[in-house]
Amino acid sequence: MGKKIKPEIEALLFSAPEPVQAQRIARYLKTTESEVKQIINELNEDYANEGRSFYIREIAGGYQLYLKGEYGILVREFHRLEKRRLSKGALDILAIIAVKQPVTKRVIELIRRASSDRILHNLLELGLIKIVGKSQGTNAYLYATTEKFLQTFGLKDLSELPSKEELERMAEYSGELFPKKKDENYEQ
Amino acid sequence: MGKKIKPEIEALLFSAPEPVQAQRIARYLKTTESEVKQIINELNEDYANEGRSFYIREIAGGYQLYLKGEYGILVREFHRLEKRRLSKGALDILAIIAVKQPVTKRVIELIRRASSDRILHNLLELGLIKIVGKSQGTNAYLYATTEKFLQTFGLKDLSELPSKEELERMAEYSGELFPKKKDENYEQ
Amino acid sequence: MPAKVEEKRFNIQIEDFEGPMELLYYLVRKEEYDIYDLPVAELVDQYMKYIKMMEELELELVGDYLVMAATLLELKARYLLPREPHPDTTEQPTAQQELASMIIEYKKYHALAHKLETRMIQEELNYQRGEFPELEIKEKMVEPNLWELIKSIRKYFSSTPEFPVKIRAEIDLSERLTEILFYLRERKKAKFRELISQRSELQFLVVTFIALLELSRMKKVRLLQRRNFSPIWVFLIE
Repeated sequence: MGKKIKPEIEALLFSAPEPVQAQRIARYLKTTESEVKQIINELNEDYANEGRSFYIREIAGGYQLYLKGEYGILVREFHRLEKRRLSKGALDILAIIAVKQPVTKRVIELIRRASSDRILHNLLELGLIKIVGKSQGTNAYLYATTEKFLQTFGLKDLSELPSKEELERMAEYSGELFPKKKDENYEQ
Repeated sequence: MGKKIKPEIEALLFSAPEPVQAQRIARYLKTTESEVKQIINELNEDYANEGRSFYIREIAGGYQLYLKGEYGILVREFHRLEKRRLSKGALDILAIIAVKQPVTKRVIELIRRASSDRILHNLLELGLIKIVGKSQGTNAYLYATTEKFLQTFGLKDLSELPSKEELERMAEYSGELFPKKKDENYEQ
Repeated sequence: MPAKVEEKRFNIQIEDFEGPMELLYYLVRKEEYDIYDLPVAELVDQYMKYIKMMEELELELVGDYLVMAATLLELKARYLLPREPHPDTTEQPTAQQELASMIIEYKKYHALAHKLETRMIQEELNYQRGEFPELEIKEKMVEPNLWELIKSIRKYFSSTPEFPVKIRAEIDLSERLTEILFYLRERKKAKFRELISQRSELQFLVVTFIALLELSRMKKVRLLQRRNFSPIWVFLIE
C-alpha cells in the first residue's frame, strides 16, 4: 500500500489548481490524515535528498508544490524575458495606436479610459511602437506602430488590418448561411 | 557547473505553464542545446528511478512537466476536472488547417461544403488556430494551427501528422477509405 | 414542455452529420456504392430525401445542405441529361468523377480528423502541473496574434452588436413546387433561368432546384440540357 499511495499523493498535489487539505486526500485515498501528512514529510525528504528544485509547502490550510525560494529570481527573470506574450491591456493599446496613428497618450487614454504609461513604456521597449514626433499644439509625443509590429502580427502593411466593414461582417459570423446579397466577397 | 544546472533546468520547466524550447533554456543558462537535452534525459532517469509520478515530456516543440498517464483517472476524479471535447465539424476543420496551412476559409469550405465561420471563430477563441496573414490575391485571412493545437493533441510537432502526400496515398487505396463491407465502427 | 423535447431531438440529428459532405459520405457507405462508379442520380436522390426530412424538422443548419443540394442537382443534371457529342476533345471530368473526387478529398481530412479525435481522448488523461503560484501572474497574457489584435480593435472601433444574426429559411418547398407547376401548366416548358429570375437570393435558387428535382422524381416534369453549360429546359409531362 505504502508504495502506491506515495506517488498517488504526489500526483494529486502536482495536478492541483490550489492548495489541497490533507483530510481531503485521506478521504479520497481511503486512509488517515496522519498517514497523508507523514507521506508528505517523506516526499519532502526525498526531494531534499535528490536535490529537487521544489518542495511541498503547507499553505492556506492545505499542501501545495512550490518552487524553492532560491530559484525564484532565476525563474521570474526567465519568464519576464519571455516576450512572446502580451497582456490584454498591451493589445488594446496596440489596437488603438494601429488604427489612430500617429496618436498621443491623451487620446489613447481617452479611448481606453485607463492610464497607459507603464504599457506604452513596455511597448516601446519591445519595439512594437515608436515615437514619431510631437503634436503641434500640446507638444505631447505622437506614437505609431513599427515594422516589428507588422512582423509580429503577420501583416504586410497596415492596410491589411480589418476595415470597418470587415469588422462588422465578422460580428455576424454565425449568420452567414445565406449571404444577404450575392457579392463576390462572400467567403472571401 | 553540472550540479547546479540540473536543478536550474528543472526549476525552469517546473515553473513554466507551457512547453519550453531547449534552445531557450540553453541561451538563458548560457550552455548548449544538446547539454540541455542531455540533462532533461538525466532528470527523466532520476524521476523513473525515484518513482516520481511525473516526467518531462517532449511536446509542441518544447519540454514540459507532465503527470504520468497512469495517474490520469485518479487525478481527474479527485479534482473533478472535465475537458471539453470538440465537435466533429471542428475536428474536420482542424484536420484541413493542419495539413494545408496556411489556408483560407474558402479552401476549407470547398472541402467541407459547409459554412465555417462559427467554428473558425470558436477555434480562434480556444487558441487552437491563429490568423497568420492575408492571402496575396484574394486578401482573405490565412489560418494556421498553434502550439496549443499540438499540445491538445499530444503532438511533438506537425511532422507527426500525415503529410498531404501520405493522405493522397491513403485515398488511392480505395479499400482503406471505402471498405466494401458496412462496418459498425464507422463514427462510433 | 413538448417543444423542449423536440429541440433536443433536433440537436441529436444535427450532431449526427456535421455537414453535407459527411452526410454524402455516410450515404456512400450505407449503400455500399463503388466510389469509382457512383450511381450519381441515385445518390443525389438519397441525399435529397435526407435534407427534405431535415427541412421538415426545420433544422437551422439546413442552409449548408441546401447549397450542397444545388451543387448535387447540377451534377445530377449533367449525369442524366441527354447531351450532344461535344466537338472539342478537351476532356472535362464527368459528373461521376467530379462527385467522386469531392468525396475522396473530404474523406482524406475526415479520416485525419478521426485520428485527431482519438489522440484528443488519449490526451485527456495527461495532466500538466495545476498551478504556478511562483510566477505571480496577475494579468492574463496572450500570444500576440492577429486575432487578439482584431478583438481589441473591435472593442474600441466597432459599434456592431456582438450577438449573431440568424437568418432562417423562409421559402416553403411545397409552395414553390405548386408555383412551378402552375407556371408550367400555362407555358408547357420553361428555361431554368426563367424560374429563378423573380428573386435573386441563393435560397430561392436552391429551393427552386429542389422543387424541380422533386417534380422530376414524381414524373411531372422532364429536365433537359443539350450540353455542359447550355440552358437547362424544364418540360411539363402531361
